[in-house]
Amino acid sequence: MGCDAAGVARAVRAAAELVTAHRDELVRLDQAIGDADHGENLKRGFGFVLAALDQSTPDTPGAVLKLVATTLISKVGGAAGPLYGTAFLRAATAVGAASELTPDLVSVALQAALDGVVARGKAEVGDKTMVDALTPAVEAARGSTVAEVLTAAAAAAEAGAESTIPLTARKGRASYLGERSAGHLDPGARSTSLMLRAFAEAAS
Amino acid sequence: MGCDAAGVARAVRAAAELVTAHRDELVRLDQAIGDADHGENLKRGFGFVLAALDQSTPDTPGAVLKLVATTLISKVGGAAGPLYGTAFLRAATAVGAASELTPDLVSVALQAALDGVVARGKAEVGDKTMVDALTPAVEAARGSTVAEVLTAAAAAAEAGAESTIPLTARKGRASYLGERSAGHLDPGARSTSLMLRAFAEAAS
Amino acid sequence: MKKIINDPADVVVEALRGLAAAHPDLLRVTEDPAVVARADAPRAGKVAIVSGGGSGHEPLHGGFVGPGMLDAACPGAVFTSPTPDQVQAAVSQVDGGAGVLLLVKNYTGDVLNFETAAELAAADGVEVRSVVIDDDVAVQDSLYTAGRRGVGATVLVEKIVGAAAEAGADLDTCARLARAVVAGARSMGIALTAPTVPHVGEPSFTLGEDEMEVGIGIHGEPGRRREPLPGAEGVVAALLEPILSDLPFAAGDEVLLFTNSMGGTPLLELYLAHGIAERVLAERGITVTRRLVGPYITSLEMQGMSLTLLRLDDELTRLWDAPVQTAALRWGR
Amino acid sequence: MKKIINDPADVVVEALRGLAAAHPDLLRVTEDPAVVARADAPRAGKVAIVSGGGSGHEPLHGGFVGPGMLDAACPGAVFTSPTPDQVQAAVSQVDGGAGVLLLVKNYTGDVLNFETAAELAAADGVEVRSVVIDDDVAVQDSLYTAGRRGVGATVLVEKIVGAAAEAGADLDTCARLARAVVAGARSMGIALTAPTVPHVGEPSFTLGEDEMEVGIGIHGEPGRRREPLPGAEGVVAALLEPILSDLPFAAGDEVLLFTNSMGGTPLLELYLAHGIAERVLAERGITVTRRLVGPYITSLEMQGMSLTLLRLDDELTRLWDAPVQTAALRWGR
Ligand SMILES: Nc1ncnc2c1ncn2[C@@H]1O[C@H](COP(=O)(O)OP(=O)(O)O)[C@@H](O)[C@H]1O
Ligand SMILES: Nc1ncnc2c1ncn2[C@@H]1O[C@H](COP(=O)(O)OP(=O)(O)O)[C@@H](O)[C@H]1O
Ligand SMILES: [Mg+2]
Ligand SMILES: [Mg+2]
Ligand SMILES: [Mg+2]
Ligand SMILES: [Mg+2]
Repeated sequence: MGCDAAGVARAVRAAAELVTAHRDELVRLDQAIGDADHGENLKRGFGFVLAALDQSTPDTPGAVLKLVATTLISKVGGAAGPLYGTAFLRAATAVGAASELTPDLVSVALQAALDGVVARGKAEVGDKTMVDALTPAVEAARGSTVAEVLTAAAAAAEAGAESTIPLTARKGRASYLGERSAGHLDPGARSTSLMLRAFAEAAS
Repeated sequence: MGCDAAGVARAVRAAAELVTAHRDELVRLDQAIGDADHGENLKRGFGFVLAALDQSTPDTPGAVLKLVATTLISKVGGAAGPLYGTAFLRAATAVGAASELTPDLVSVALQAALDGVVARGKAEVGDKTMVDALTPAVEAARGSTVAEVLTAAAAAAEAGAESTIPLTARKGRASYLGERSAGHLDPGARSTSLMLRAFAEAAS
Repeated sequence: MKKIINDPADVVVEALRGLAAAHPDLLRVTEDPAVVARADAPRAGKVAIVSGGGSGHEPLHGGFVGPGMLDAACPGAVFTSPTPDQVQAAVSQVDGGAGVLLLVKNYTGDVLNFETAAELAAADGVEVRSVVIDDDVAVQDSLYTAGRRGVGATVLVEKIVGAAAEAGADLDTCARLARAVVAGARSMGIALTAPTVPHVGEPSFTLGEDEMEVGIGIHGEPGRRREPLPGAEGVVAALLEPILSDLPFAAGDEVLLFTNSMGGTPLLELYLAHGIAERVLAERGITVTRRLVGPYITSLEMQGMSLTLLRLDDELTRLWDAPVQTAALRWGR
Repeated sequence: MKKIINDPADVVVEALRGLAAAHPDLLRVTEDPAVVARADAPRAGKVAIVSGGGSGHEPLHGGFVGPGMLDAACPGAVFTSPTPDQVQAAVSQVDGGAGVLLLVKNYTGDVLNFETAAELAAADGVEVRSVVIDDDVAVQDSLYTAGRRGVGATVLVEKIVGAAAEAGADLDTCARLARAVVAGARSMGIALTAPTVPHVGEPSFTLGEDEMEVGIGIHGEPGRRREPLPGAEGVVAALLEPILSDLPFAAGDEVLLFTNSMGGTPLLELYLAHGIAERVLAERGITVTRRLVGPYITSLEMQGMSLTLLRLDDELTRLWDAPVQTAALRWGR
């Protein structure tokens, strides 16, 4: 894919579609250890993202990411809205006015996204949250093309998401369950890995 | 049995026990076409009747019947409370101060009971109520001993109760169901036939 | 059966103890016979309003005892009308010398027990009148039934007549007003699930996952027919049409719209249905000038709802607006 | 799923239309973003009290908008906290120049979204304070959780702070009172059944016929543990013990006892449990001087209940007693 604004918009659309296709799975995951809305929240939010992208076509990758951020913040609510919103907002700021994303810029954007999530949610690795998917993704996000960077990140995110299964949650709604949260995949970690997979495939 | 006050009290106790033993059946019958309380209502009411008989021993059959009547009226509620209460009250009045029931007095008492139920509830034969059991019982209540009279009445009541199954209710709560009430035995007709059976067995 | 109860036989008396504990400012409870009476009863010179019925319909009737509404309520066993003794005790507790009006829902048991109670009270020298409430259009009022059931209109009658009595209306006026509300009110209900009576332990009936019971009462009795559950628009139409065509209500009417939960239907759904009903009535040219939305006459945990429409005039509107201070309805003062 | 709804995606907005239609005297609704505001907002010179949260807990929060309680409520999607835009819109609708207090239940989503909203409102030049409510003793307040949930105390905070603001208290005083109520209140809940979220279509969890879920929240999340369902005495003990030992409450305390239905538990059972709780507290030497009994903070149709205890002093008692005019709570005036 091209890594200009249109390419990034295509990647965001792909992520929106993949997350929406997994809506029921994400609802079920959240039902087990939360309040059964994660899939619905993201479906609603990315629905508005798609509508926003249909309306206006931002002219830099950063502007696309910012549009995603503000849409998620203003339409999702819950924990995922502000957390993903902040992630996209920090990523947008990190890539600045660049007209084209480079492998380095993608790595930097992912790091900024993670920093944003941690700044807002104060979760650490092992707390059974999206941070468990995003942290290894950032560490793995190296490569000579954007596709390579994102493919490595997506693979690491997937493993990171799986790693949440045995964990006892210490942040978010699942933490109320105490040890009963162990044995379940964290919905936010799962949606993070889905988004990165969609980005990687769009870039390849 | 003797047909003095003690004998009538024993017959009432037998009726109380039989109706209480059939409490669940009467609840289920009422659940199908009413509000699922007939068995519970009678169990509660006859529980108080037994307690009242334990406390004081009225000295005529009429006084026993009157005690049953006032207890049912003041403790049962619903449709069955006033209807059975009136039945026993009219029966009590009909047997007057007699110290011993004769076959004729039993027939007269049954007729008075039926008249009382009809006076209060305005039901006719075929309306799918206790009147469908009591009316044939009164007609059949002939014989040379009290046991014979009551055995004939009980058999007729049983057939009368069964006859309510195909009927569409026109009185009481079951009438709200319209044609959906057909195909079910009327709970009040069933409890009437149970009481008469208990009386007949106590007299034999 | 999943319920927060101890012995099913003690449910009513234990709930009455909680009611008394919760509202010491408003009401007093006697347990045997069971009566919920205004804390300040009897009120000398005021007509006393007494109602009652089986338990399981809370807040009806005990939740409506207090200034501006009932003077006393007689709670029977669950879904079983109270006994004459209860009603007689209630009458004697609240009679203030100006007479007592008995508000009776039209069920065989209620009618018979209140009838006997009225005789007993009259024998005690109390002037008593009874008005029977029968607003449920699901039941055809004909030779072939026990007549229409008393349902949602009961709440409206108790509020309006209670306001009149509080303002000093005499017994004849109170009885006339009760009859006027009954004449101008119609109701209809549906159920999505059945209630579970504590002494039975299982649901009174079972419905398929996609079915609703149409024309239900408030005692877990099945309705007139079973239909596929439509969306909220369809539910409201199924309730409103028979109500509107029965009285009939007509364009230009001013009405009170009472959207009632049968207990288990949450407010989110109830308000949603209420909004639809308001829209449909507006489309028909009927003006909703007063409304009541909530679980006020219920059937234990049954999911479902009913609509009641009452045609208003100035007198009824003024009495509806008058202050009321009860556990379940409060405004004004 | 059996519900009186149309498209699950429209449930909240359609319910808001019904709420607006039902209470035109009390409140105004805007749909996008969704805000329920006092009909007479903004009130110049009055501190505005704003709360909000996911829908499905009705009457919380929209049913508490009106004189003496909230100036505005922001209803999110079902069980989903509102967005910053909603809160910002609410703030701008009701800001009367004396500052705005945001009452936030302690959930990650609520805290983050209200935090952003507070920043946005501050950037608009509005003076904003936030108080986070976390009264649920089922959640251990430690490094290992997101902290205690905000549950029953929310209703009490909204009432008491709303009364203070109505009486002219300044922003600091309102914030101090909110913190005082949070500090003195503790809650605990159990569930007999799970709620069904409209967009999910099936119950959030399943319990055996003899089981209760202990330590539940209001979003259908499972509780801390599952236990055999005891009688009402056992249920009340399971709720009261952890509350009493946590603050701790002690003999001689004067308290408000709030007995709350999670939605599907009928008043008959709720009053029964309330009566037991009053008796147990009396046995412990704790004096219940105020009480609230009913479904006020719910979880859709979930059957279950919660108890909230608030230690009272003269100031809190006076504010509790002050007039309130909302859809769900009304007294005084
Ligand atoms: N403090 C936090 N830091 C990072 N991620 C979090 C935090 N709290 C929750 N999450 C993530 O949010 C997800 C839940 O999102 P969602 O269900 O949309 O919100 P809510 O919990 O408000 O219903 C969790 O699975 C978890 O991955
Ligand atoms: N009008 C009536 N005349 C005679 N019997 C009646 C009448 N109405 C009801 N019944 C009898 O009462 C029985 C129901 O009694 P019960 O369940 O105790 O009272 P309720 O209907 O008030 O719940 C019916 O099965 C029927 O036999
Ligand atoms: Mg969630
Ligand atoms: Mg019955
Ligand atoms: Mg009954
Ligand atoms: Mg949520």
